[in-house]
Order: sequence, then structure tokens, then C-alpha cells
Amino acid sequence: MARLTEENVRLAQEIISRYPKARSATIPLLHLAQEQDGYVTDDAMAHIAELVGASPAEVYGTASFYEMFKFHPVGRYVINICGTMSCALMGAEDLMHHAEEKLGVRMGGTTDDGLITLERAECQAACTEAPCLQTNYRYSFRVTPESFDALVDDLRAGRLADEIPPHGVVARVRQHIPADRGAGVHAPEDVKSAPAWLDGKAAL
Amino acid sequence: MSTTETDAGEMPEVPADPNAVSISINGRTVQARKGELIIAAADREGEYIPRFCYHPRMSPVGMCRQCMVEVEGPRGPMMVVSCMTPVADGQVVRTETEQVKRAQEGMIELLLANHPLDCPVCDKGGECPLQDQAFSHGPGESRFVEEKRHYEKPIPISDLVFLDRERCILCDRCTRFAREVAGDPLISFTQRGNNTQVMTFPDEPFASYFSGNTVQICPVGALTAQPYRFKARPWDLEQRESTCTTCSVGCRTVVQSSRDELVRYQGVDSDPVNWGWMCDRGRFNFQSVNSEDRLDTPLVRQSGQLAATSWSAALDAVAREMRSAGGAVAVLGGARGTNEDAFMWGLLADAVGSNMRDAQLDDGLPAAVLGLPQATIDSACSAGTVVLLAPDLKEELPVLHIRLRDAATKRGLRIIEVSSHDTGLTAHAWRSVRCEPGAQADTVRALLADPAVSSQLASGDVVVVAGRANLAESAEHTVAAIDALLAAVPAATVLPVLRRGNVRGALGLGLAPSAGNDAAAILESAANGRVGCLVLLGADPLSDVADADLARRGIAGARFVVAIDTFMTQSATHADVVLPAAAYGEKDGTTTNLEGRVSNVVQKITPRGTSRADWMVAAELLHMLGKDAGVATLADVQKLMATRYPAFGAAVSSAEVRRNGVVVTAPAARPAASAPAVAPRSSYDFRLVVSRKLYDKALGTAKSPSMANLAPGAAVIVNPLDAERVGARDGAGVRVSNAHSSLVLPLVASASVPRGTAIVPFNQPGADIRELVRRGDSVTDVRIESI
Amino acid sequence: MGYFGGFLVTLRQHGYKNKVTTEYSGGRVFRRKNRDDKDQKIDKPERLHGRHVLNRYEDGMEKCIGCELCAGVCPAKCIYVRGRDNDPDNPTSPGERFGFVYEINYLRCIHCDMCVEACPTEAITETKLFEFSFTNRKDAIYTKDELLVGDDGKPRHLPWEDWREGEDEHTSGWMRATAPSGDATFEGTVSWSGELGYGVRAPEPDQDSRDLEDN
Amino acid sequence: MSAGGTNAFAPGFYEGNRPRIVTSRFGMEDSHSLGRYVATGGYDGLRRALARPAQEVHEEVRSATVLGRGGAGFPAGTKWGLTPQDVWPRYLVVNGDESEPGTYKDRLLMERDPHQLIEGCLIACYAAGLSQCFLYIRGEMALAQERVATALNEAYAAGYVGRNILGSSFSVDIVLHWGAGAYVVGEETALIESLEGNRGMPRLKPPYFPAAIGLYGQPTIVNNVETLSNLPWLMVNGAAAYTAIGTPTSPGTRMVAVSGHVRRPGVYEIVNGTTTFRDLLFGEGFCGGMREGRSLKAFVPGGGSAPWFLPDQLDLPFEASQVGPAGSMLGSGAVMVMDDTTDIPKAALTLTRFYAHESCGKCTPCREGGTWLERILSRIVDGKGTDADLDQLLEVGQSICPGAFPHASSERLGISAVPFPYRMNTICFVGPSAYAPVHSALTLFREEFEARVTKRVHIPVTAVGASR
Repeated sequence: MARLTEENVRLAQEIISRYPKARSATIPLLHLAQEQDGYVTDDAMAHIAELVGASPAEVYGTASFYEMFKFHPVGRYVINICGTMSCALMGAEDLMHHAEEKLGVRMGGTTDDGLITLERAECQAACTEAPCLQTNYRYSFRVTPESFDALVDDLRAGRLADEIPPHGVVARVRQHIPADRGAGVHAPEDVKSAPAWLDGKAAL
Repeated sequence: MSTTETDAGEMPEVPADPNAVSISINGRTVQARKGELIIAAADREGEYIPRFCYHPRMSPVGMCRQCMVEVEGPRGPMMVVSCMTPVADGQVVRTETEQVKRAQEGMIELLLANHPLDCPVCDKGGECPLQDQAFSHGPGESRFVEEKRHYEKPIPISDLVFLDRERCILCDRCTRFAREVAGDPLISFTQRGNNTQVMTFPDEPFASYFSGNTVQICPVGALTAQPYRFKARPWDLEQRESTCTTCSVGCRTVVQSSRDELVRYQGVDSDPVNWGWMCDRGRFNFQSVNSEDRLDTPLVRQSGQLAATSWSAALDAVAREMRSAGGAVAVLGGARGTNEDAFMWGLLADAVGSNMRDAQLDDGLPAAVLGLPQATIDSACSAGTVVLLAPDLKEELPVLHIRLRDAATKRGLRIIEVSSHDTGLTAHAWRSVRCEPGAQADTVRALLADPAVSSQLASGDVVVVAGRANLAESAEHTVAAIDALLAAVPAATVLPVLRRGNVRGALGLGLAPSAGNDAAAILESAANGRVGCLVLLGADPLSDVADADLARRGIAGARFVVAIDTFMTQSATHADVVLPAAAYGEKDGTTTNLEGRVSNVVQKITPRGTSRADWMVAAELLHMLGKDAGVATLADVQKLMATRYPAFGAAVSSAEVRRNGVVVTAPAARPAASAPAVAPRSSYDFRLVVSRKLYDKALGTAKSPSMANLAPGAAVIVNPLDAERVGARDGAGVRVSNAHSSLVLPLVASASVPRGTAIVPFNQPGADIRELVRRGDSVTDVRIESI
Repeated sequence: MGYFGGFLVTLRQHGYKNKVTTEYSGGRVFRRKNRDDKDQKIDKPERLHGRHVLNRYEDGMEKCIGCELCAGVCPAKCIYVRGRDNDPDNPTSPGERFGFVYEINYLRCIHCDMCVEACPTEAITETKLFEFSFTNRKDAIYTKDELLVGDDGKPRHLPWEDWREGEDEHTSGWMRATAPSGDATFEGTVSWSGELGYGVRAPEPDQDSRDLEDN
Repeated sequence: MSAGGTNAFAPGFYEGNRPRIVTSRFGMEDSHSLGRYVATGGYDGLRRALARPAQEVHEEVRSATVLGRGGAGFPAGTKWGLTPQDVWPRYLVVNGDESEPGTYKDRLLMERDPHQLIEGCLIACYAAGLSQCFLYIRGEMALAQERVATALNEAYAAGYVGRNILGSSFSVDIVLHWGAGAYVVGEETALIESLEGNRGMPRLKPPYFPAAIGLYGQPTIVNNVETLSNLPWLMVNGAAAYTAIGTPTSPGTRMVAVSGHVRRPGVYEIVNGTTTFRDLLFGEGFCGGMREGRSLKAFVPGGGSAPWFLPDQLDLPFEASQVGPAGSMLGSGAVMVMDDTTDIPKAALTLTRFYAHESCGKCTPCREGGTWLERILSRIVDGKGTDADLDQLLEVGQSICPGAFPHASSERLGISAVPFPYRMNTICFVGPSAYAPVHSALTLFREEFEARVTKRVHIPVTAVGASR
């Protein structure tokens, strides 16, 4: 569908410039593409391949390895319900059944209004707050059927629009290295000697 | 039946090595090289360790876990993967213990868990490493009762290759080959875990020139080749080892037939040449040999029409004309045939007193470059620097491209490329400079002035890889550039990359032109009525000579034309006598590759119809002309050849000719270079480059159904900025013209072409650029206008 | 003995002495004499190996997939098979491949049944028919068209073959001499993976009941 | 969005009355801001480190024996010393791809105290001569990414990171990198592959450590977030103060997440080596015992890939040298507790499904074996298994991990422990991890499986071969 926009190409180039090898920026750029379109389009992957100097097949191979990248449109909100050990022990399965019923879709499906995609996820690193779920990678802890319903109602009513950005946006804050502050990339082909501070003296 | 890899026994013997370590394999103490992998050492010692992902010509990945062996470690026996573990002095390796067996059986069971058992319909069934090793190292029965993994059954991932993901065992051989060897990473693992599958990018085919190799190295039937698909089963194949003559690299192959029909070629691992690889064109053009369009009987022109006749009638006619032509007999071609063919036709030309012969069609370099100090493929790859004054090797000599790419990416070879546009090796070149047609010598001199370049050239062996990169300029420009280089680096050697299969053999065995009498001069003579009998020995000037006008005039002006060919070529339709020739795979003999390596080619099937080997035609004609050479068999020819060309004779009679071949260097005179002056041009002109693509209208490709559609088609390729200047969009038709002619071609904008240069691929379907090329022009300038 | 001596040997065979062959039931002699009561064939042994047929599935698809295992195993080299891609829209057999050419040369066939053993799909079986002879070498090479059963699952009756009423029934009597995996004492269930697309084979005779007892 | 624990700012974290090294700021609302960090002694450790020669700092860390907190427990100082001589540049890769079931200490450290991590990275780079640092955060941790990005931007602006840090000759960039959801990327070589833009598939060993050949083929140190977060405190207080806490073999503190059927599931910073599992599960400062009226059935002592423990092992201390011989491992510091209501086969299935799902697919035993285990298990859980399936599970496990697999001792069953580690046919630990829960469950609770196995018939045999 869409290649990266000019603004995103600029961002992409900034990201690429932080790595000794452009290929390293593949995953960040895929996130950027997903942020732009809500999912990773074929054109975006081809574009990223150009930017990082890989073949489109290699970019696709990398992208499809990772769970977070979607290759088809998904809802504005993707709700991932954790089903691994701790959450399972604390009733994740019931929560999933409830969620499927509430949203009227099976796991992996998107509601008719295109707002919510429901997915079963593996451990989300909030095991003591089980069962937990993430909405566009923002947590809800100790979820009960009631709190799930409330979450869905809030999402539908747009009450969480500020808190939860649309699918594709993970971190809303980007790292920025000021030009005058950066220490620069250290590529294997450029650097052949030990760093200056290893001269046996204190750096300060 | 498996021919995919060289047996350990075929590798050259290891010389006594100061780095040798001694290890024990199954209680036997053996010598190994330091750093060598256990599996390689075991292979050499005849201890077979089962494997799927390991391939001796690619870096190990240790994915399939099938090659686990037991190694004595500090804390007792350890299981290690033998394809990743280097040998160490005193290492104790066991490959047949209970634990090893258990691991092997477990792994086979796991690999078969999701592998469909559709061996009866699988092309690999019968020669399948998974099948074989399931029998030799497997548990016999599977306990997997779950539903197997399912994917859509074979999907074509290119015009030549089918992919069946259900059968794939994810060994990374094809993807590794594409990435590491071919440099075309168009297939990749996708998805993850149990859903991992090999795939192309959506809607982008696996259009690699080397895709056939992935089929050959696939250890299961996941990748199958369209041309061989369901053609035969391994047990009804017969095979002989031979040499591919599609181009002059001379890859060792096996030719396989079933029921007297060629069905498959496979690469053979020849250490000095192809390492087991082949290009798709060489691998799949056997289809043309089976073509319905093959000539199968002699034809003689009677009242304007070519009509079938007998060999004796046809040869009578030819002999009569030769006699009456006096010395005005010309022989063009010979590079398609064997050494023996060329030798006998050289004899015939001598016998009739002809001094008009040329194995090239004005599309190579002067034969005298063979007189320069010669390099081999191996010496080029192990040199410090290679200077490329050659066409895009990926398009013309693909396996040489693979060898040089490997040397540049893995072995520290530095490539200096002088080219009119980006080529397959540009990305791997140490220096790549763009040079306009006609400016090669100046560009080389400018390069030599660069201190970094001259110190690089002084730092090790230098090999000049030289060939004809542009058919729209005089070959003298390249020769002048070679001269400039050799003047600066006198110790440099030259690897001439003349393209046609046996061009070097033909030139060395009697079909080299005499001074000033090359193919173009011969055609000019013919046009002027000075050729009484023109023999086209597998040559088709009307398609292959870059100057279309010259070719037309030459064929029309020759009093009598004899075409000896496998197909009714364009030129043959104008011939007075057409003789059907035996094709590759239909005759025995020897061939010479671009480095002068003589190796054998074999007959695997019966020649089509009444077609014969070219040498037989020459022998018959000699007899009819009363100059019988006394040869009745191929052995007679080779004996006679040995008396005239002792070096060839010695090569042909050695056993090595049936393995890796023997390098023969035929002495020749050093060329006297004279770079013709290059005319200035106006800023509206483009300087024309006519270069070859791997797939074109050549009959070997065009008559092979699965490759017939692969030719990209005629187009004019210019820099995007130039395209903008011309005012034409990508794909739009533009008028390309000069003083000679004018034609309409689709325009392609590509950043790989520098400004001011226009590239038109040669011999493609569509408008014929040869109409704009004149032999006498030093370079060709064209004007491009949007319409 | 000379030229005529040879004829004499032949003529002697028609005498009443030294008779080597006896007329089997159903011979032409009886038919010529219009003795209908004698014109019957005797029952043939269950494992008799007669001329082959190529079977179809119930839906009319051909069972042969052109795998050439029969040709590969044939000790007389009398079978010639070539495979080809199925047209996905109009397949001849289930799966990717079908037998495009199938020929058996009955001048060579020794009716050893190895082809039947080798066949992974039960496509080739042998009938009980052995009463066929030819006047022409070409007729001895049965093509796929001649071997393949009709839409009704019955074999073609060729002019030189002596088919009688009811004999069609015995055409697909599949009988295997060896057990799966070559193990004569094999007792498991033959479970055919349905992956090839062709049907799942019923268990061997008697296995059903044996399995039931086990359970 | 609901706060469940006692700590309002770090849900799930319980402070307790214990020495705290890495969680000292968790109680402050703005603990993630530069202002608060500096006000509470932040970047002092860096300043002290820079005031000494790098080699001396390295020596200090080595003598403190800061054990790696990622799972393997290899001392950080020793790891830094494994780099080959005179190969430059060298890189630091921070492993913040925490995904082990049961674990989430690193997420809290990144969310609550990102500057502490940044300072730790800088100290490591200084001490080990690492030219560039890549901070790899798990893709799903949006908040952690935002907090670390903000903290980095602040730190750059304030001159703590980048060129001539604090005016010294020490310059290093910390590049924030984030993943996209793949458990296996937590394996250090897979992490490097992922950071190079490839599929996150582990590399082959040898080399056993990326210290020799890592990112871009250069020497690379991969350290866990918690490991590095210890360094600022260590620099301020010295190695002696550090080793004074905990035991000689396991000095310092470590963070442990206890989840499952306990009264107060949560994250605790405990004194290394001395706290027992009984303290942790039943102690009042900790989880406070099982849920109302329930008793302990089993627990996983060190993340989803660890073999299970029974109540028999409750008195073992949280110390690798004791847990290993008892048949399990500590891993990344996550305890998952199962009470008597737990359906053991189902619990095993949950964990096995996780590892089968997260297998990268590179090596055969993990790719095929993990899924096979999962499918047999789910058949058993669905009541469609046979008793032969139980042995089949162990057989498949043998193809992944040959030989005896570690398990705990049990008085009830009369079995003694098989000590850690296991042998494996796989490239990394994901394959064995899929088998560990199956093996533990089947060894310790076989009767629960037998009850699920409905029919007792032989499995139909599918022969392997061409014509079958």
C-alpha cells in the first residue's frame, strides 16, 4: 500500500545513522512503518529493504519472525490477553472466553467496526498481576470480566484515546541524540584501536 | 544416483601439511587439517556421518542436528555437531556409539514427523537424502500420530522452480546458497518456530540465475525444477559425466537421460572450475535438444526451396561447390562444437586452401589475446587483485561470477572494475569506475595514476579479466586497455573471457583467423562476391554479428552457403545446403574452456534423425575431395590431432580429461593494439552500449520451453536523470536513432547506468538494435527522443 | 530331419498318442461343437495372476499417480510409465501427478505381481483373466486406455480376450503377499496417511476383527 | 491501570524491611526523572568510576562477583575479561528483552529507575572499554521504552551520555533499540542476531560467549538489566560492602517475582543466597502463604524453563549452588506457585505451549519436538490420550535432551533428585525448556496424567517409508 512518508524517511535515516550497519535498523524501521499504517505493508517492507540495503525477502523474513508485526490490517486497538503460566493459574482461560463472548469475535479476530482485535498472547511480564492483558501494549492488571467490560466500553467510547495511541505506536517518546553530544558510531571497519580512556589513567 | 556433492574420494589428495593434526575416528588414528571440521575429516576418511544442512561449499550452520557425534571431552563423552566442531589434536571422535545412534534416530523421527510421505509423487523420491538416511540411520517407524503440517502444495516461486513447503526440513541450504553463494537473497525463512517456511517476498519471484542449484542441493523434494518435473524417476535415469558447453566456463556436469531423452543436467563439484554450481541457462537448456524443431535431415535448395535429401546428395553438392570455389571457401563458427570438430574443419579448410576462417563472429576479442600470459580461474581467485575489463560476468559467464564473488567476499580478493555500468560484481568490487565506450585505455591510465591503486597492484598477483563488454564499439578499445595495464604491471596475467562454449578450442585448433581476415572481413569479402562457398559451422551471422547490415550483405553475397546446425537458424533459411548437426549430449569429444582447460563431453543419447557430429561431415568431405585424412572414429581424430597439436593430444589422452580437465596453453602472437580514435559527440547524443543478458533469443534458450519467456526483451536503459531530460517515463516508447537507422524501444530508467550512456541488451525479442551498429565505427552514438 | 520332418512333429501332436496338453474347460473346441454345457470356465485360485487393470476411485478419478514404482520393480522390464502434472482444474487423479503413459508389454510380462506389491495406491491389480493371445505384436502392448477400467469400474473387454459373465467381479481382488514394512509378523493397523489425496485404505483382511478383540 | 500491590508507583512491588540495592527509589513517584535520580545520589557512581583508571573499575566489579541476573548467573566482571586482546571496537548490548514466564524485574527497573540502568551501562562501558552500547528493550514494554527514551534524552542533554561524559575523555553513545516480540531473542546470541536486523535465531556454539565474536563479528558483552543496575551502588559503596550482603558464592541482593496461588504475589528484592523458598512463599514480609484454605502442591523455582519443586524443597535457600544439585535452577528469578487446585497436566501444557510457540525454528529437536510435546499433551488434557502417550512424551524428550533429565526428590514417591544441568541436542535452551515442565509434571504427578488417559489401546503404527 504505502511506502514510508518523507517525514518518516527522515526519521528512518536518523535511526539508521545510529548503527554501525544499516541492517541493524530493520526492526525499528518496521515499527515505524507499522506506526504509519497500523500494519506493515509490502511496499513499506520493500522501501525498508532499500533503506537498509537488504533484499525485500530478507526484510520480510525478519519481520515475520516477530510477533508484533502484522501484515494485514488490524483494529485500532489490539487486546492481547496473556495465557501463559501465571495468568493461566489465575484464570486467564475464563477471561478469554469472556472476552470472545463480549466482543463477539474469536481469538485473532477483529470486531465488525474494525476497532478491536482480540489476540491470545504469551507472557507479558506482569505475572504477579495475573491475569493481565495489554491494549496496544499498555497494561491492565488483575483483569476481571467486569474490568474487561469497562475497558472495552471505555475504548468504544473513546475515553482512553489519550492514554492509548492507535495500534502501531509503541513508545510515544523517541530517542534523540543531539548532534553536538553524540559520541558517534563505531563500525568495525573504522575502529582499529582501543578507546582513548583505556590509557591506564583516570578519565576525569 | 546422488550427484549433488563430490565424494570425499574425488577431492584432491591433501599434501603433507605442517598444520596437520591427528585425531581418532572410531578408534582409527587419522590426519586432519587444523581448523577443518570433524565431518569433513570423517568424509575424507570414508566415515560417513549423516547430515542435511552441511554442504562442503557453504558455511556450516548446524541446524539439522543430524550430524551429532560423540567427542571425548574433559568430563567424559560429549555430543557435538560435527559440522560446526573443528578438529583438535588428539581428539577422540566416535560416530557409531549407542548414544550417537539414538540421537540420529531421534532426529530422523523428528524430521519425518511433519514430512509428508508422498515419496511416490515426489521428484526426489529415489535419490532423496532424507529417504536414504531414514533407511540407513532412521528408526524405521514413526510414532507421530498427529495431523501433519499443511501448506498449499507446490507453488511456483519462479518460472523454473517449484516450492513444496510441506516437504521442507528447513536446512537453510537453499536460502544460504541464495544469500552466500549466488548473492541473490530472494528467498528467506519466514514465520517462526514450527511455522517456519522458506518463501519469497510477496509477488517477487525467485528470479536468480542460479536457482537451479537450490533444487540440486535441496536434501528433500521441497524444491523441484519445472523442466524435470515428473519427467522421470531416478531409477530409470542413466548418466555420464560431461562438461557444459553453454558458455566457456566449462562447468562439469552429469548428463542424465531416460529412454534416450535428455531429462536433467546436474552440476559436479570440480575444484578448479565450478564447485558443483551451474547457471540456470546451462542447467536447463537440455530442453532445446529435445525440441520438436530440431533439424533431422539434410536439406538442399531446389528451385528456391529447401527440400529434404540424403546425406550423400547433400555432401556431393557441398563438395562440388568447394572444389569449384578454389581457395574461396570460408568457414565461420566452430565454437559450438568439440575440439575434434574444430580440428577436422581446420584440416578441411587447409585442404581446400582457404585462408578465411574465424570461430568468432566479430563479437569477441582478437584471437591474439590468447597469446598473452594466461591466468586460470583459480589463479584469478587466489590473486591479490583482479582488474575487470569485461562484460557483466553474471550475465555472460555466471559461474565465473560466483567464483570471483566468493573470492572477493571471503578470500580477500580485491576487484578493480572498469565498466560502462553497474554489474553483478560492482557491489563486491574494491574499486569500480565507470567508463564511457571508447575510453577504456584512458580510464585505466587514470586509475593507474591513483597511488592507492598502484600500490594495490604492486602488492600481489594481478589478473586481468578481459572480454568484449560492448558490441557497439571496436574491440580494439579493450585491447588497448589491456596493453596499458600490462605496460604498468608487466607480471600481470590475463584471463580472456570469450563467451562461446568452445571458442578457445576452435581458435587453438585451426579455426583462428589469419591476419586481417576475421569474421567481419570474411563477410565483407562475401558481400563483394569474393567467397565461393561460405560454411556456417554452427554460426548464425544474421543473429549474432553486431552489424546487421554487414551480415545481411555477407550472406546474400556468398555464392553458395552451407549451414551446419541443430536448428533452422535465420542464416540457415538463406543457405543452399543445410546439414543437421548432432547437439550437445549427442556426441563424444573434448572441449576447451576459457582458461584453456580441456575436458571431455559425452554422448548420452542418439543424435536426432540423421544428424551427425561436425567432424564426421568434415572427414566425409575430405574424402570426397580426395584428401582423405584416414579417420573413421573419434579416436582416429584425436590421434591425428595429437600429431598436429601435441599439447592438446597429451591432454585428450590423459585420464584427468574426464575429471577436472587439463589446462592447455596454445601459443599465439601478441596482439598489436591500435586503439581507434573516438569521435567527439554532441551533448544530445548517448554513447551506446550493446551488452548481453543471460537469457536472450539464442536458440538454446528460446527452444527450451521453461526459459523461452525469461528474456527481458529489448529496451533502452538510461540514467533516471537522462530519462527526465529525454522527457520519457519508465516504460514509454522512445525513438533511438543515428545516421544508420532508427527504431522504437521502451525506455527503462536505472541508476545503474551513468549519465550519457544508453544500454541496449543484445539479441532480445523486440526491435533489433543491430540495425544501428556499423562495424567500422569506433563507438556508436545514438539520439533518444520521446514520442 | 529336414523341412518336412518338422511338420511331422507338429502333426503328431494332433494324433491320439503323445498328447502333451489337455483341453481345459472353456476351450474353443467345445464352443465349435456347440456343447454349451462344456463351455464353462473352472473357478480360478484366489491368487491367480492374470492380466492387469488400472483402477479408479469411486468418483471416477484414476488411482495411478505415475510414480513408476511398478516399472522400477518389474523384473521383466515390461512396464513403461510416464508421469505428468495434473491439471488443477480438471485433475485426472488426486494430487499433483498422474500416469500419463502406461503400457505393459504382455510378450514380456511374467505375471509375478511385483507391480501390484509395489503400487502405493492400489492402482494396478491383476484380474484372473489369462485367456488372451494376439496375432500382432502391437496388440501385445496394452496401453493405458486398454488397461484402465471404465467409469463403471469394469475392465475393457478386448476382442482377443475371453471374458465371461461374472469375471469382471474378480478384477480388483487386491492381494498382497507381503505385510507392511516387509514384516511378516506385523500386527499393527495399516494406517495410510491421507496426504496424497487418495483414499485411506481399509485394513488388511481380518485385521478389523483382530483389532476389535484387542480393544 | 489498576494498582494491585502495596507500592502505588510500581504495581506488584513490595518493599519490606531488607537491604535494597537496585530498588531503592521504587517508592518515589518521580523515581524515573533525572532530577530525582541526581537528588538521591544518582550518577555519583559514574563520577567515582571515571575518577579511577578503567582497569581498576573492572577489577572492583570482578572482586564483587556480581552474578549475571539473566539466568545463567555468570559473574559480570569475569565475562568482561573474556574479550580477546586487541580486537576493537567492542560493544555492550543490554539485554532488556525479558520474556521468561514468571519474570518481570527488568521491566520494573526500566520503568521505575531508568537512570540507574543508564549509569550502570556507562560504568560497564568505561570499565571494559566498550565503544558503543545498545540497549535492547522488549518490544511489548511500551512504558519502559518511553521511560528509558525520556531518561536517555535527559541524560544526553545533561552531559551524562555521549561525547566527553562529565568533561572526561570517556565518550560513549547508548542507542535505544527495541524488539518486536520473540521470546528467543532473550538468548544472547539471538539478541545479537536480532540487533543486526536478522531473524532472532541463536548462533551456534562455539564460540560459547559472544565476548569473542558477537555483534558485527566483534567482541561483545551482553549484560542483563538487573546486573547493570547493580553497578552504580557498587561504585559508590565498594565491593566490600557489596559482598557483605548475601553469601560468598552469591553476594548482593536479587529481585524475585513470585506469582501464582499465593496471598501476595509480587516482586521482592531479597538477600541473595540466604532467603529460603519457605521464607519467600510463607514469610510475612513476603507472599504470606497460600490462598485461603489451600495448600502448596508444587512450585517452579526459576522461571518457566526450570524443573519443578515440591513442598519437600521449601527449605532450600535461593542459592544456585544448592538448587542445582536439588534438580532445578534459579534462572531469572521467578517463582510460580501452584496450590492443590491446580490441574497439573494443564499447567504443564501451558508452559510447553509457550516454549513450542516461541521456538525460533532453527534446530530440529526444538522445532519439531516442542510442538510434538505440545500436541500430545493437549490430546491428553482433552481426554483423548492413551497410556502409551505418557511414555511417548518422555521419548520425544529424549530426542531433545538425551540422558537423565533433572528433577526434584520426593519423599512421597520415594525418588531422589537428579541434579542440574541437562544434556541437550539443541542449539539453545528453548527446546529443553519445552520439555522441562512435561518431565517435571510427569515424574512428580504421573497419577494425574494416568487419570486423564481414557483408553488403553496400542497406538496405531505408521510405518516410515516411501510407499506407506
